[in-house]
Amino acid sequence: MDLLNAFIAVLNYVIVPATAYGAQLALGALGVTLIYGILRFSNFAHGDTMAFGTALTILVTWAFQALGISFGPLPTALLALPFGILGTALFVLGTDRVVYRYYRTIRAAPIYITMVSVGVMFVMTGLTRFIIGVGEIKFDDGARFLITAREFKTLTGLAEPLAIRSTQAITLVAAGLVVWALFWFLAKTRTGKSMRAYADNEDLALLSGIDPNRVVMVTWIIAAALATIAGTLYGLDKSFKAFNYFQMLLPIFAAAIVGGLGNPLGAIAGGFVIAYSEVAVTYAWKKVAMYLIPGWEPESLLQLLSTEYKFAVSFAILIIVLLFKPTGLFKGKSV
Amino acid sequence: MIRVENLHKHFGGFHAVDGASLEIATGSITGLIGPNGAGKSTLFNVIAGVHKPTSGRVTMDGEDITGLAPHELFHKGLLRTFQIAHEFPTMTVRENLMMVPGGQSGEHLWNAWFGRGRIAEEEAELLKKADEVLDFLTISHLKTERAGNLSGGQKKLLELGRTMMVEAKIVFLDEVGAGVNRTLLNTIGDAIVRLNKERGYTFCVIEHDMDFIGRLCDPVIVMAEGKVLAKGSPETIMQNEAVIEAYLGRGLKNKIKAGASA
Amino acid sequence: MSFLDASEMTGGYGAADILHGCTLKVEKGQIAVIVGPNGAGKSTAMKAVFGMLKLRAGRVTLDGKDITALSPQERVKKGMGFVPQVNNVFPTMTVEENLEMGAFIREDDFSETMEQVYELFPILREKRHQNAGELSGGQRQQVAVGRALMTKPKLLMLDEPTAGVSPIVMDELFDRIIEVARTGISILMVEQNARQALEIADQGYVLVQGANKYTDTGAALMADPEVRRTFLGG
Amino acid sequence: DDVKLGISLGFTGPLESMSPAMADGAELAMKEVSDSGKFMGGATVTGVRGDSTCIDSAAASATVEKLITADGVKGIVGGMCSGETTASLQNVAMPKGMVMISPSATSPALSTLDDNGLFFRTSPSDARQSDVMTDIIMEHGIKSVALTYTNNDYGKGLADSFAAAFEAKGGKITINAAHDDGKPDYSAEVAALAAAGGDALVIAGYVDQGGSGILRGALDTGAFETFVFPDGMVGSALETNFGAEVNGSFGQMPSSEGEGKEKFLELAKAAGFDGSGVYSAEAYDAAALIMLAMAAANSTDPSVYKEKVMDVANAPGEKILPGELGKALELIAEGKDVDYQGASSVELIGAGESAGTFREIEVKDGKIETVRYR
Amino acid sequence: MSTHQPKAAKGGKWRAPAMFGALAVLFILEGTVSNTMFSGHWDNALGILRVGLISAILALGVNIQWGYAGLFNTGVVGFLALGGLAPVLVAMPPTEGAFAAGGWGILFAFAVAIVTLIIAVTLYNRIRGKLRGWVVAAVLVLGFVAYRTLFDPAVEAIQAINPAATGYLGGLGLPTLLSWPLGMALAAGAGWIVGKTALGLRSDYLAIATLGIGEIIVAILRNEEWLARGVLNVNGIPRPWPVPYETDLQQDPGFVARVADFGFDPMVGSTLLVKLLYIGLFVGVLAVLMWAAQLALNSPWGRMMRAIRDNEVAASAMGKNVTGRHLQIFILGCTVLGLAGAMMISLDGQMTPSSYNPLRYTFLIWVMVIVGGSGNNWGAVLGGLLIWFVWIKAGEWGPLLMGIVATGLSEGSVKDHLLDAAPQMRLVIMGAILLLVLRFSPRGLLPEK
Ligand SMILES: Nc1ncnc2c1ncn2[C@@H]1O[C@H](COP(=O)(O)OP(=O)(O)OP(=O)(O)O)[C@@H](O)[C@H]1O
Ligand SMILES: Nc1ncnc2c1ncn2[C@@H]1O[C@H](COP(=O)(O)OP(=O)(O)OP(=O)(O)O)[C@@H](O)[C@H]1O
Ligand SMILES: [Mg+2]
Ligand SMILES: [Mg+2]
Repeated sequence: MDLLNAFIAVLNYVIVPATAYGAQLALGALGVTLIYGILRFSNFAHGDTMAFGTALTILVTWAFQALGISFGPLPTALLALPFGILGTALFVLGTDRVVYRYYRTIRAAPIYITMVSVGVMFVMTGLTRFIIGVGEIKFDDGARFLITAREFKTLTGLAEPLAIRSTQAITLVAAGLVVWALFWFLAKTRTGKSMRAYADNEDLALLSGIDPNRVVMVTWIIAAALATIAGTLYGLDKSFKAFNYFQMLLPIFAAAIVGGLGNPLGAIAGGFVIAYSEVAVTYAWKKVAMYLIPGWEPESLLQLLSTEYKFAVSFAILIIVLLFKPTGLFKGKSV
Repeated sequence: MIRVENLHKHFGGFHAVDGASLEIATGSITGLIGPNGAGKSTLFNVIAGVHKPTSGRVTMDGEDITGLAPHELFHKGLLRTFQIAHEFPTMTVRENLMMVPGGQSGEHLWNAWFGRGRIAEEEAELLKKADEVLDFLTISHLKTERAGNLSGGQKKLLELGRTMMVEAKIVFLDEVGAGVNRTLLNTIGDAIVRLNKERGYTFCVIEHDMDFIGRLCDPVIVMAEGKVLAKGSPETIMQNEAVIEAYLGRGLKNKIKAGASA
Repeated sequence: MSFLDASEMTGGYGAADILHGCTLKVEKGQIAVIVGPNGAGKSTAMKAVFGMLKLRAGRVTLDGKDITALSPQERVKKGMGFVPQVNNVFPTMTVEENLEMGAFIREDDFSETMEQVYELFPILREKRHQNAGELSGGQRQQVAVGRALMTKPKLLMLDEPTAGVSPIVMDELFDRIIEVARTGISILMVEQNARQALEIADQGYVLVQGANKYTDTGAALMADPEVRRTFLGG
Repeated sequence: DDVKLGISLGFTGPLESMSPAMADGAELAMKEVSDSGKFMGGATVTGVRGDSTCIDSAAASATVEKLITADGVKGIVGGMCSGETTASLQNVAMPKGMVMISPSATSPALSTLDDNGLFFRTSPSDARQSDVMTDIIMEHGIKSVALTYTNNDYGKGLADSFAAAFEAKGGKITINAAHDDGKPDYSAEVAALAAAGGDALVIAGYVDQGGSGILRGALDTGAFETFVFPDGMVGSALETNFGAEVNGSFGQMPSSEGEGKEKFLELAKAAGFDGSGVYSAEAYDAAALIMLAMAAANSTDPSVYKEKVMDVANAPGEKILPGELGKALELIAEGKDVDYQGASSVELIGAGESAGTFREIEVKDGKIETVRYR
Repeated sequence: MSTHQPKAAKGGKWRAPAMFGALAVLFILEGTVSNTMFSGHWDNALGILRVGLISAILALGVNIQWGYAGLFNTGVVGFLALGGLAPVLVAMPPTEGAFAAGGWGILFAFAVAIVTLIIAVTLYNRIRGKLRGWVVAAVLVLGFVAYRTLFDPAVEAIQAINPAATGYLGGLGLPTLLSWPLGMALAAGAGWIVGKTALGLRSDYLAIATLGIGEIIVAILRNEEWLARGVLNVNGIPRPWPVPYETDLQQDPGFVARVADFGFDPMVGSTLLVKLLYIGLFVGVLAVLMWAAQLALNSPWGRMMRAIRDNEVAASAMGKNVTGRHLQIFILGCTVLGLAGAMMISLDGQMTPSSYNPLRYTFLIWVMVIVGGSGNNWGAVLGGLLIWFVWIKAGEWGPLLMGIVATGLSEGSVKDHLLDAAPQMRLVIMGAILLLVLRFSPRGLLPEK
């Protein structure tokens, strides 16, 4: 019984949240990794692209809710998602047309394009806040829980609660599907291969009759879709606040890189590495210990490090990983 | 000079160099030939410290140099060129040469700030030397061109030029010939011979041009599938059935003639 | 009217011209070879023919149609294939994928072309699933040529295809090129292994400082002692 | 003629979501005064907003510098975060003899600063609130709480002084952990808090910042049922985002006996912004104080009216609530004393920090309800 | 892979002077012309310049690492913060009894930690086989426990001392100027450690590693109160010689008289004087750094560095010790960053760890370097001054623009929404300018030749 309690405690406070958060990071990291892999630069605007896409989705969601359209137990936002993706894709393509394309034609080195993306980031930051403001927005509806803490307790009669939000489940599933799709797309389809070819050797791609503009377009569209999905799911699970999406940029990059830049599987793995190291390392084992060793009431919290250091810890772990695998878990590119 | 004992280099499951043992005699110009993928460049890279060997050892004048870093080997007088040219693209051709010599006092920050007089003299020296080399390589008109803008062959020449900037004990040339105009290649060949005779450089040359090998090298070592297949004078090698099978092929009667004629 | 006719090409990368009125012609199903000292502008000329650098003067026609204004991809669609001198493979893609990319514009089934390429370069079949970046210099060269053959071009342009390949492979390569030419494909190649190349060449060009110095049949050039001495290494 | 007041808040950066409501609060007071037409012989007052970014001292200083020199403001409502506030105060305002009244900077360090009487703040000191909170919790029969605070000097200061007060009264703090605002995820914090346990969770944070993240996590995982909300957490965002989920939780916020806050909320609603936004009321009061002091000194010169700030803020005198600024001006004109209460029951003590009474609140079926004042 | 650089910008050797001239004009406008765009007060112009100079030094530091050696250091904020710690440790008065209370304990704890690490490393190198991992782990855990048991009580003791005002070790009470070398030393030390561990990594992997280091350093500063009060901030750090306090000057009749002769009132006079003194100080430092940097870059040392940056494999084959040089240059850069950090804190007169956030102190600096022209020291300086100017002014131009837009609209929610969002225009304008600059000189304003 106590064993079970201990297990549930860890499950409820470490495994479930960390997994969900990991999936959220992973989805974000996928976009970063894709851009890096194909267009060969670190896109700092990705965080704000996520925010932008989410903002659009929220607007549409509101419209639907106003019209009384709903998606049964699932959040209405999922219905709005396609529209959000569409809008974002258009916007991003526009950005590419007016901003990035030029630097491709002059073959600017990656660092310059990266800095350009910082510029784009600033602009998008402003725009997003324009559209939807700086405040915190909750836009989730439908069933919030697969199982709530109370239900679980009454159901099992355990002392420890276990809650699983539907959004957590959705995020996890989505992440799985997306990474599989992306991997399959890049490895198997003609277009996907042509994208990798373009990434590998632009001139030769030209000589093989691959149309660079098409490659770039497809890349941006996928990236936009990834960003919007990631952003929306995150917003559903937590809440939407434009500022947080910039904050997310760091862990997302961390995830993409520790996983191995340019590698979808890496992005997923990286996401979980970061998330788990954040949540697990700073966890206080007191309760668990008390369950496992009955009658023992430890004075301290049995906490390795205080939560103020969770971010630092996740980075420390990231660095250690890189020391042993210098190009990430999955042998990523380096431009 | 150089002695390689039962050297192995594996990439994953693949055995690029698979127990090669060979010797490069001091003062010789040793040729190293073999089919594509035989492991020649890999062998070079292991000797030159770019790759760590999976097993086996390399000695230089009896001293064990296995797994030393490239820059350490350089200071022991071991130089090499790359099969796929490794120029410094954003630097001028001249700078590409001037940066080579080791122990320049200007390489120490302190002197850069407070020993400028000494640096100036050294630089003048280097400049003269670099220009000589460029003249020799017939690309002095490119002194101030960005090395990245050189033609394929010109890059090769630059590679060779760098080895001529210092007093080397032994120089490993990985296909200097590839993509170099044959007439020029002959001059390069003469240069190699001269360096060998006058400065006592030892050379180890990878090359697929049998005329070149035939003219320059004795002995010639043949590698195949990571192992040493045969060793001997060019003539014997070119008659060697195994070598013909694996490497030379049949359509080469005239090649031999050409090789002998030179 | 030759199949490929690039006449009076003048142009370069920056301010200074590299090519000064260079002219290259290839007849249908014939082999033309360009030789010349390093930095003469051979590769540049090839790039120019393929539309990879802007010409200030001169025009390029293929099969009678003027293609001077076309972009490289468009020329590929018109049936031109090109193997550059340097970085001519997709390093982080497997050998097989490299070949597939060669056939990118082909709608039909290219499996048997791939078979032919594997026939020509058996080593590639072994290394089918290895990244091209991890191949030896010569193996890469073979991948590069294979890739170009996959397009089934009408005109095949090769910039020093035999640089760094072993004699045996080189001979096979030349044999194969002759075969290819026999099937009616025109070949334009730059070679430093000039003697072997000129042996099989119908037409030979000696390029010096971006201009045609000698133009004649391969045999004739081989016979010319001046040419032999200054460009073919005696 | 027209008197300008500077509003230096973090419109961009981590607390950007709080700034607009604050600025609106301050401008509301100015509008009220201007409309009254009784200020300095019918002078109007307008606010000039400046972005202090909250985290970038240099940028904040530049902003204040520009407000003073270029816009020629006569007083400044701000800054927002303590670091940036002290910087701009010491490096710009003090040298230029400009009065600053901060609605939100609560660092104790500010009270020890020798500011030649130029700096005031309308947000109450932590010490006072800690005692009140302790009492309230004890009265709910809760003896052990987990405590988390937003990792800045407001949160830290409050948390520390509360911990002291609570343990002094025999309570037990199971854990005292910080949370950073604007982080993408709070699972780790919630996990630690849950593991530490306790009968209630005290969240010394902001309701539209990390505070809500923690609350969300704690609720969903079922880590805690009862929560204690200090001033930073009591706002309409609590009702809209959590509502019935936090029924039975309680807390307190500075607010005067009588309906100072309510009045302000009405005015705010009329003006079209959320008056319950964190520190919005304090901003209103800050602006009001400056203008009343000007009126009392009958001068807009900071070096002159700085003397009057205390007088108008404290007894003796007639109590002034939001919406009564016009009346206050009249009284002052008649030479009578005023005791400005305002929206957050301002009471300036010592080195210009505010004491003030507190309003105990409790969440009943999704609404914040006043229990009583203390 | 070949990334062809875009063609070098036109203008030749007159480009740099022209650019700096234009910049000067900007500052002069800010100082003299009073309109919607510019404040027209020297106070503001000099105020911006003052911080701009520090930004320039930061940019220079980054440029040394990136421009010379291609080291992608995104931990700028961390080294900056470390440098900022120095003034606290040097210039603040020591806290009564703090050291006695816990100082020794902490030092002892550190000693234990270091010893543990040494043991762990040696064991790691000695032991072979699968036992190794466990043994090392065990050692580390034990060491950590021992460390905490020593460390925590010591910290408790220190923080107990008058927490509201001090609660930390305090400093040495020495002149602030002395803290600048210390700042350099601290950053350099950290740089050495980072370099030793992380420099094996390439480009973006190094970037994320350094980014992490930066975050870690800042996290430590924010949470270790015994060191510098963490988020409670340290105020009232004395100004560096020779800068006086305006208020004192205003009290000093002699000064008042003197400025009166020049026709200034004491307030304006004092503020201007103080700013000018700071600027003089900073310009001095910058000048020395530029002298050193330029000589280094144009010496054989610089040539070697460019070679390494261009092609590491070839460079090492040509006898250059790549790792060694990378370490050297990384430390050099960090030293400069540390110096800038110390200068900045001496300027602010306070240490507020919460303000060290990567957007402002890492990426903005990178923007400066790239916009200025990486690999070119003058470019870095130009970028530092220009971008800082823009960053500040954008804060004013943004709302302005919005106001113009909004004037068209009628009163109402839309207008309010726009006006509330107006401050965000700061970022939009910042981004727009950044994009424009990079559009018209893609390799930065003063590209490397
Ligand atoms: N990094 C690597 N990873 C995996 N395999 C490799 C790697 N480098 C080389 N190889 C393999 O090792 C073998 C030997 O390569 P190497 O470059 O030594 O051949 P070589 O003798 O130089 O041939 P060539 O004459 O064409 O240059 C080749 O089959 C190649 O595929
Ligand atoms: N990207 C470039 N930018 C500027 N100049 C270039 C560039 N590439 C080549 N050049 C110059 O153009 C001239 C001709 O180059 P090209 O590559 O055509 O010579 P090549 O005949 O192919 O020589 P090789 O036989 O060595 O390949 C050379 O002098 C070279 O320096
Ligand atoms: Mg090789
Ligand atoms: Mg060429």
